[in-house]
Amino acid sequence: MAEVTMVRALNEALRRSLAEDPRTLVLGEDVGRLGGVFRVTDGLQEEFGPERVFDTPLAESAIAGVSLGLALAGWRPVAEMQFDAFSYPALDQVISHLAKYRFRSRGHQPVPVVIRIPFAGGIGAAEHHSESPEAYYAHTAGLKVVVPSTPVDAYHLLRQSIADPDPVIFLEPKSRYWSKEEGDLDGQGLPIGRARVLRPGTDCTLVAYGAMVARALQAAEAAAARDLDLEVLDLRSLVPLDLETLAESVRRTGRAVVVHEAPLTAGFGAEVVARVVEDCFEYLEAPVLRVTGWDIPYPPATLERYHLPSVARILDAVERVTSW
Amino acid sequence: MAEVTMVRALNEALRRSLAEDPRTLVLGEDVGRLGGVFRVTDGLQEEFGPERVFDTPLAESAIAGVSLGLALAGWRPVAEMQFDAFSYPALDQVISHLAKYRFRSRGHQPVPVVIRIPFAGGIGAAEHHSESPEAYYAHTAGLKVVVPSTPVDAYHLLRQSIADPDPVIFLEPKSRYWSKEEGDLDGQGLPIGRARVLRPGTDCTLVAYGAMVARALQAAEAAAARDLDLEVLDLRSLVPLDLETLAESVRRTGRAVVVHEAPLTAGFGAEVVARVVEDCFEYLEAPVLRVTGWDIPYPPATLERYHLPSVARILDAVERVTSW
Amino acid sequence: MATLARPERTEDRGPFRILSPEGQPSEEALAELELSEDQLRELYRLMALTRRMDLEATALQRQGELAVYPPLIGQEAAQVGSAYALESSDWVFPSYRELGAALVRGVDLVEYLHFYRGTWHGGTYDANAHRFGYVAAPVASQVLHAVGFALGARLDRLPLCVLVYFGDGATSEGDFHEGCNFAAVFGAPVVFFCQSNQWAISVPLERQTAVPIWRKAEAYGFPGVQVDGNDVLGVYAVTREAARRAREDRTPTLVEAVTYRLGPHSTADDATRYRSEQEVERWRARDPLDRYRRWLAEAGLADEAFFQGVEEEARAFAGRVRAGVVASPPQPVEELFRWVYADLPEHLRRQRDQAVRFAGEGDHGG
Amino acid sequence: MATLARPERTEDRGPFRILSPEGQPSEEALAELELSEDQLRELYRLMALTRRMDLEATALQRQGELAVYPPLIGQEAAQVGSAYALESSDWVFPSYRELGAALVRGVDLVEYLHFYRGTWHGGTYDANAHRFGYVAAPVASQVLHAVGFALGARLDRLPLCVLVYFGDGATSEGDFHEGCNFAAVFGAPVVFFCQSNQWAISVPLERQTAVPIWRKAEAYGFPGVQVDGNDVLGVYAVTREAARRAREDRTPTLVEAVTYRLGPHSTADDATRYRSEQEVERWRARDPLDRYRRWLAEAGLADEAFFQGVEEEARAFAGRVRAGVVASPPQPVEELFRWVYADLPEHLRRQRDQAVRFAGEGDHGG
Ligand SMILES: Cc1ncc(C[n+]2csc(CCOP(=O)(O)OP(=O)(O)O)c2C)c(N)n1
Ligand SMILES: Cc1ncc(C[n+]2csc(CCOP(=O)(O)OP(=O)(O)O)c2C)c(N)n1
Ligand SMILES: [Mg+2]
Ligand SMILES: [Mg+2]
Repeated sequence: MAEVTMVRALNEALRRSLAEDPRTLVLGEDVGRLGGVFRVTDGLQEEFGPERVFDTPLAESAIAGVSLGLALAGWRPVAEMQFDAFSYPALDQVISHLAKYRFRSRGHQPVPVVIRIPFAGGIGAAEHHSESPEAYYAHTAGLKVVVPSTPVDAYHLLRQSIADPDPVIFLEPKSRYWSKEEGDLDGQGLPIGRARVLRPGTDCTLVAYGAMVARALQAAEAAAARDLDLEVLDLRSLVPLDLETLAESVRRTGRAVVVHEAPLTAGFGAEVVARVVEDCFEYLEAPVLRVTGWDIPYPPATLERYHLPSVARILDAVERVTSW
Repeated sequence: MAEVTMVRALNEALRRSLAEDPRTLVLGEDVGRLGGVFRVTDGLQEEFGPERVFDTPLAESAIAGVSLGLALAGWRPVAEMQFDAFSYPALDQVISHLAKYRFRSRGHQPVPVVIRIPFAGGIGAAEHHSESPEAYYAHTAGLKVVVPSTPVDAYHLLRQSIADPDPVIFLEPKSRYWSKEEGDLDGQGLPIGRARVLRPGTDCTLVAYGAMVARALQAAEAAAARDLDLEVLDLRSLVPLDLETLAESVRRTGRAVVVHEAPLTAGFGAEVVARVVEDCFEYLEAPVLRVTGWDIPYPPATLERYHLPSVARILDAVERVTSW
Repeated sequence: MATLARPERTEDRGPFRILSPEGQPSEEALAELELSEDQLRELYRLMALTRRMDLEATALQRQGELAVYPPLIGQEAAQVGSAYALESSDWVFPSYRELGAALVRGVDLVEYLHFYRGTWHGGTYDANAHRFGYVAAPVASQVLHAVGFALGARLDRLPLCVLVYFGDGATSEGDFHEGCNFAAVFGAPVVFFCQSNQWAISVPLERQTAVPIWRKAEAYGFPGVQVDGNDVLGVYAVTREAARRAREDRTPTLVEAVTYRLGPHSTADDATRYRSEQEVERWRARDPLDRYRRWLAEAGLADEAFFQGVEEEARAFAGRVRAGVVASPPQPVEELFRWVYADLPEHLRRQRDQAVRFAGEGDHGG
Repeated sequence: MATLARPERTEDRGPFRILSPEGQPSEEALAELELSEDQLRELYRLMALTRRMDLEATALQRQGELAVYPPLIGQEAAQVGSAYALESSDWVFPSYRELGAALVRGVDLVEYLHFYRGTWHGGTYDANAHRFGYVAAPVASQVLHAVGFALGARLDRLPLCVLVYFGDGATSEGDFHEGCNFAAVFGAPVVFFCQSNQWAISVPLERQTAVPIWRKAEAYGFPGVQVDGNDVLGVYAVTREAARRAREDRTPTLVEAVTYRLGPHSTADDATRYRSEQEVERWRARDPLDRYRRWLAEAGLADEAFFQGVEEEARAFAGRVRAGVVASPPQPVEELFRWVYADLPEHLRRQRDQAVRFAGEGDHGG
């Protein structure tokens, strides 16, 4: 079992889906010849031809709306939005149509479209290239929203998203693109809708997704040195959310801290807190806290490290809940 | 003091702002001759002329982006999006520019734009005419987000929004447009950022905004018959959120139920729960519950009543927390 | 016919038409039509049924049987002429005003009107059955779906085209532009059919665009044609040629059918606030049914008996649709949860059970 | 000059130019220019400073002093010629590749490059000082701001125009269309200036549009002009006329400056993956500085001493900018909270205090 980066794992997932299902298409800006600005679609146009893997004009609303139309015609489009903020011009098509089409048509016209979005920060990018829009999508009923945190899981989640009968927003944590993992790209992997405990612990549950999972694991390591035994839960799937695994974990630890890069206010962390409070209230030893990006526009590159949740900020929150 | 409907109060707020500040502009689809599909801009073009109050082409991204440009040129545009779902084509301009312009320009180019959006359901409308997008806006740092619940407060909030130096998303609860209130349209009114207790109570705090405030008051009435004394808090301003008033109330009552029309998952109610848990944990006698629209696309007119929070559903939640 | 071969030359002659407003035919163009006498009569019948059904729908709304309805009166020729020019294998993506096109495609109008009754978004019909999509409220948004579908059909080497209806106001939206450009670059078989009815609610055409809509095709490099939208034969001829060009040459066409919305924008609108009765009168004088009926009669293709027969059929038809609409109960609450995802996720199952419980307890307070 | 009077006739003659690729001037057009010899030399000086500074910026990125940088090499004539044609009272809304236009407008390039250094979005300059807006990353989004600003200026009866820069790929976006249509309907004084550099990252012009970009003006009813973007005099003349038309006639113009991006899309891009060295070579042969320099020399307007002087000035200038960039520290963390709203709301104050505390404790783990 060789090590793969997340970029390679995603590339392999696309390749196998294209190979196994002749209805699968890959489209987006620069996904063809260039192989995507992050090389996730590297070599796919060469291998599957310009009808299965093609560049679109520079128009995100069209990428989403045309993908929906392609799905109506029986295709399975996997569309790439080049960067997080550039998925915003497509929000109308995603919210008003992609999320609602199966409902509107009473199942006559399902739209199994996957929209891949390299998201979040930590790579020193320019403005509009480090956004964390997951809450916008998670609040939109009719969409599924998944966020891998490691290469192997990214592979399985993407395969499942492409096979999924519903539209899936697939958020790829840029800062983890070049992270490596040893693992098995065959077999099933955990299904959409299931969270996973990456580190069992007894004192407090750290809930995270995407790039913040690695940060949470670092924090757990550091905490161990202080005799704090933290459990780390990787949500993987924001919608549907694995309420059982979340509740089971927090009932055991009695404490939880949620971590994400997106701004605090009305971020997905609030949903996690609300669910934990509803399902685990009598087990809670302390308030459920959130460690997130601040309520500010994403900072310029030289300042982003003050914005992103750090091990120190996570530990600070953990200390507040464990010493409650 | 005569009674005014919310439509009249909003119309009066626009009229006075146009009269007092020659830099104020009103633009949007059908806001001129027609006076808006809800008549909120009725008579304004006649009174202030087609340069101050004008119809735009049918293009929401342009309405937002052009309003931003007008603000850069020193004007104070008050733009109308005709219905909630039709604010979605403008989301890119709002999220990527309107919310970030002051930040980007380090204060050199503030963009005091007000975007008025008739929102939410309860009027038996067709698809795309009953959306509750407040969470999308509240999660977007740099915006202020306000939601009036009564005519007089709508007047004051709109006046303050137009006077505000920051971009304001002004959400108008359609189903309350024709509600009446006696009150004083002069004087200041409560500022943006302050919530108000509409009914004091001791047993549980009902937190609501927009049309759900009236629903919460109905529920409080019904609860009174069962010897339950509910406090009703009208948030008014989602961003900034009045954390003090919220915490003060819940610390007194020890219980809270949040009510909104928008779907549950990652709705603004989750933020309220998270704030209450963080600020009032040791005072909480029971979990903070949410009574909201379901996680489904907004229903067709004949079924919306099963979707919108009802007095029965609110009381059910109240009973669960009070009998905890 | 010059127009159809070189539509870009439309400008020189004003809108293409086969029947003049007075009902005078261009014999040359007529000859090219290749429509049988039955078909020529059928076009009238379809317009008459549409007219009658449209009035019935407005009446149903006034009586509270529909939540809202956008009348198409005045646009019968534009809708019937264009829809009739398509093959059944072609696809149609409507906006929200195309009851006439739905009728021509064979959609059950009771099931169509369920959108306006608030029974279900998209009505209750299966779009695939007659290749007629669902009502799209967000203006111009459906243009992209049509382009995507056409691109998909092209990838499948299917010999079909996709016709998408939209209004004059829709051409101001970014989605209209992105769709036209996308179709042009990919050679997607699309007919962009604009019913230029002179108004976008209260905004007149000249506040929407500084040029005639057909000329916008120039920006994409495919033909643009302006046709008299109140001449059913002209609309038929232009659309048939555009559809052929789409299927055979993979060349999209932008058709501007110049017509007029004789009614309010919708039953919720009061058009007297923004336009004059004289203007409406001028257009009433160009009624598409009158024009065509006059020609059919003068050409000896139809007699009083035929027109009376159509009248009776239309009345009976409208009655049947009305009865069907009025008799339809709302959907059970469970349906709201059934179609969100292919499978019901746990969190939605919980919500459905609550919703059903409250509905069962007779809670209609929402 | 025919082109400028009737730009829509551009088609007949191919792109308008004053200097042929070989540097041969059109005397008639030259006569119309009304540029002094000093101004003619100034145009070269500005292009040379731009070229040198652009290379310096790329070097700064390679050395880790900038986070990223999008080279403009090859587009100097398009940027300098257009920016130089404006009045200082006019406004410019750039995209992200307009270092040359910023230089012409007098923006401090250290403050400009702070965008690319990641010091602050929008750099650290005041857009109002030189009427030069901030970098806009979302392609075509700035078009709407330019239109809004122009509409605002028109409402104020100000005799200015707004020039907005964007690329060929940007014309596929809905915002480009909505902006052009809006400006046409309102008669907003805008010059839509497209640097058609043949590529949108890896997507070539022909996959972006099926027609030359200047022809898209037809969809809006205002003039479209195609100009040789590597001929600084041609660009100057076309832009000056478009700006006059905007200010005096309130008629927008779409200018397509045909040029070429000789470098990668950005320092993060590898252009060899999608285009051939031969293609790049062909365009290198049309270098805008070489062409103009040859003509200046042959016309006896500048000698070796002049060119050497400019070279030295450019080197010194680039050195000063480099020194300024390298010497700049990051902003203090408080700044992140200072500019979100006019006044710091309570919830943000809490967050700022936390952020400052952690930064103070030397936490740079984020
Ligand atoms: C994106 C969007 N914005 C606004 C509306 C509200 N609205 C509904 S119809 C309409 C006018 C449409 O005019 P036109 O495109 O000419 O079509 P017509 O109604 O005349 O058939 C407007 C503004 C909408 N449905 N969608
Ligand atoms: C809305 C949006 N989508 C995608 C991107 C990513 N992106 C940055 S530049 C670019 C290509 C732009 O090409 P063009 O408009 O021709 O300008 P050029 O870079 O050639 O100057 C793309 C796709 C973006 N910045 N904004
Ligand atoms: Mg219309
Ligand atoms: Mg380009």
